[in-house]
Amino acid sequence: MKNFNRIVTRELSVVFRSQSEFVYPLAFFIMVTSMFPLAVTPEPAQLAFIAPGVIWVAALLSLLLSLNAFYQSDFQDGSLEQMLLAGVSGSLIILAKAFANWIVTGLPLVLIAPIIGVLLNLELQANMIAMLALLIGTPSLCLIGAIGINLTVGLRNGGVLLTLLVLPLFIPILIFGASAVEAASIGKNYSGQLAILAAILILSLMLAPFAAAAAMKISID
Amino acid sequence: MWNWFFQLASPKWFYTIARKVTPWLSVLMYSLMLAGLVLGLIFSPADYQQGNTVRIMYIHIPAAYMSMMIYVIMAVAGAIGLVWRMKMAHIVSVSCASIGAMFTALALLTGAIWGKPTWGTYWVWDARLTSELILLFLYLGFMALHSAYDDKKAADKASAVLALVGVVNIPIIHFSVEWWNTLHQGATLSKLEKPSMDTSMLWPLLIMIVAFKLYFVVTLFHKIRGEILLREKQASWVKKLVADSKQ
Amino acid sequence: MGYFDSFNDFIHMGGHGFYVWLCYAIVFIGMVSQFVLAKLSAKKNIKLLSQYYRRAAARKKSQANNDS
Amino acid sequence: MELISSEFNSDNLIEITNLTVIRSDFPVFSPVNFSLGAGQAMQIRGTNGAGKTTLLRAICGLCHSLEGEISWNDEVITPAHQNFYQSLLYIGHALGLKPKLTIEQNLSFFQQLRFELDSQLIQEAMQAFGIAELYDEYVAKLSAGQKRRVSLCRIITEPVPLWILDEPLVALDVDGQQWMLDICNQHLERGGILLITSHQPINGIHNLRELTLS
Repeated sequence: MKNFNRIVTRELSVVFRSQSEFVYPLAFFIMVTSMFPLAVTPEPAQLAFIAPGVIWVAALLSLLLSLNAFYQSDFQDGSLEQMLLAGVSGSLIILAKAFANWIVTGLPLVLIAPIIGVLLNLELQANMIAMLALLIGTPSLCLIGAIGINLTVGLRNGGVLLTLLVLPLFIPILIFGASAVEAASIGKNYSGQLAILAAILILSLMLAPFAAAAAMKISID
Repeated sequence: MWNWFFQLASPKWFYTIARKVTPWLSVLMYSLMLAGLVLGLIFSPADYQQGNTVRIMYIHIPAAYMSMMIYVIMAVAGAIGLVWRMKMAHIVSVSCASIGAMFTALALLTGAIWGKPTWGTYWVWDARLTSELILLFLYLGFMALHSAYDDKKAADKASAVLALVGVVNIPIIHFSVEWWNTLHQGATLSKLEKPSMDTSMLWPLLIMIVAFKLYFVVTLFHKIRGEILLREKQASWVKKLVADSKQ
Repeated sequence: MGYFDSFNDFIHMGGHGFYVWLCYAIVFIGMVSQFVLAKLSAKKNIKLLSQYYRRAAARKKSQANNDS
Repeated sequence: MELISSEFNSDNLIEITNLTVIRSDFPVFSPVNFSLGAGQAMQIRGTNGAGKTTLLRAICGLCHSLEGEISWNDEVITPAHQNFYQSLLYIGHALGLKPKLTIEQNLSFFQQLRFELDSQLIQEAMQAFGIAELYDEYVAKLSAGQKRRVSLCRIITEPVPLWILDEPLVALDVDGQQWMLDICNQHLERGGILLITSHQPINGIHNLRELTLS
């Protein structure tokens, strides 16, 4: 547990030294979502209709974008192997890094989502649910993403491959996340979707660190 | 039991057995395939709703069924390879991928073509078609990851991890897509699934399913043999085999 | 003959002949090509390996010559 | 200058039996056998590509497709061998330093993973390697030689018996090399074990054995 805190603290201090990096995914999120009114229609009712999907797809992509910055340097500069050699278990490293990743990338998305929601004409209720769904859903994205990035981090052009590997695994989260917001916006019950998102989070908390740690050791070899 | 298990793990043993068994399996496969085709195309009746397009079912359903079964086999073999560090298991896992991807693509294509006369359009975001599409992505990811690694051993392990992650995800993906589908379109597209099937249609379907399974086993054995030769090129029995085959 | 009255009927399939035969053709092409590729892979690899062994032997020989 | 204060168990023993690493079907080097007890040092030699780094990484458990056995104090090493990893320090080509953290942050992070934080010791280590005045500097601003010195500070801040150093003298100036060799000698006197690779011959470490890879 102590080592968990230390790794998280270290990750955060590295990121906050250069703010630009952690602003990228957030800027990406805002810009992608603001493309939709321009591309589809500025008509308020239609915007509200596509808003849940737009928010979730943009969140998915910006998290995907953040993974490389988070894992590549540790892999290349030897930090990962040093942590492993210090006796820290691979799954703890993954858990700590994924947590830091979420703090830096996921949490800002959760916080900015209501503003995007307003821009896309979502009602208050749906907006709050969007925030809540992102809060439960984005940590799973970070964990599943950790598996993908650790499988591809040692490869020469792993970037596109990472997308190919990870996006299909993101689909359930996308479906339930967007559907919760949609249900809220038409006044239906949304608790089922949120419960499933929570279940997915628990499952990925239990399994993803091990899979990602196995992947990490393969990549280090 | 364990003895047999570990014998199976020896590439040389597998190679010789596969070589002996495949001709027999092939004969069985050809005859079943022929029987299934004759029954399905000529002797089975047309459906009262769908007419003769129902005959697509005799290849579509086996292909879809194989696409899922092969993914599970691929993941289980990968897991065995990871846990017991068994060369053979990785070879099986890797050889499965392209056959599975092909069946997935075939299931998608036949499903789409079936959709045109049935629903009036080639593609609908039907739950089954969508799941199958995602399964194709998973297969492609597996194959892409395996070929991206230079080192074969690392490639085997990495893709085995991916297959395992995928196999845990498939039920979740399937459930989510099914759920999403009912939410958006209602249960109007249940034409593919009939509550009870007439025996005259059930028989050709069952025969085709078995024939497709045999096809998979035979093709897999051929692929595995090719793969074993490449990977065991330092083994003396492979050197001898290659030298013998030249004469 | 079976369900159909004539061969023409069989090809026509009650107006759905195009879809049915297209499906069967695609599946046939896919499965046969996969099968042939798999079947050839062993033979191809034997050829590949015999070249590989020849090159390896040649390399060894030239190395031995260099050493002496 | 006395830097290594802790005495190590004189029973420590690392044994390598028939170790080799398989890369694309071929062993990287012919099987290696040796054992090192307390106070003993060994230099691994070999041409470029002979597998020096690979051997060291294999001993650390960072390579997976290896054959043969590594044992620490008569126990075969497994990935979860806490005892071994508590006793080991490996410094390779990739130094594991974060450019965006200060020297002190980098050193204390690694120290805290295994030991209690000891700022005093970190200060002393930096003094020993002549980088004390750079205390608050970010690693990104250092030269290659200075970075190497920072990573070598860890041999003092993390007092473990088994040092595995891959080309530790690279990029160091004459003074730095001399300090390094002095510290290695002190380590050996205290019962430490040293495994080292180097292109140039190392003069100055007592009783240094040599192993040439082929």
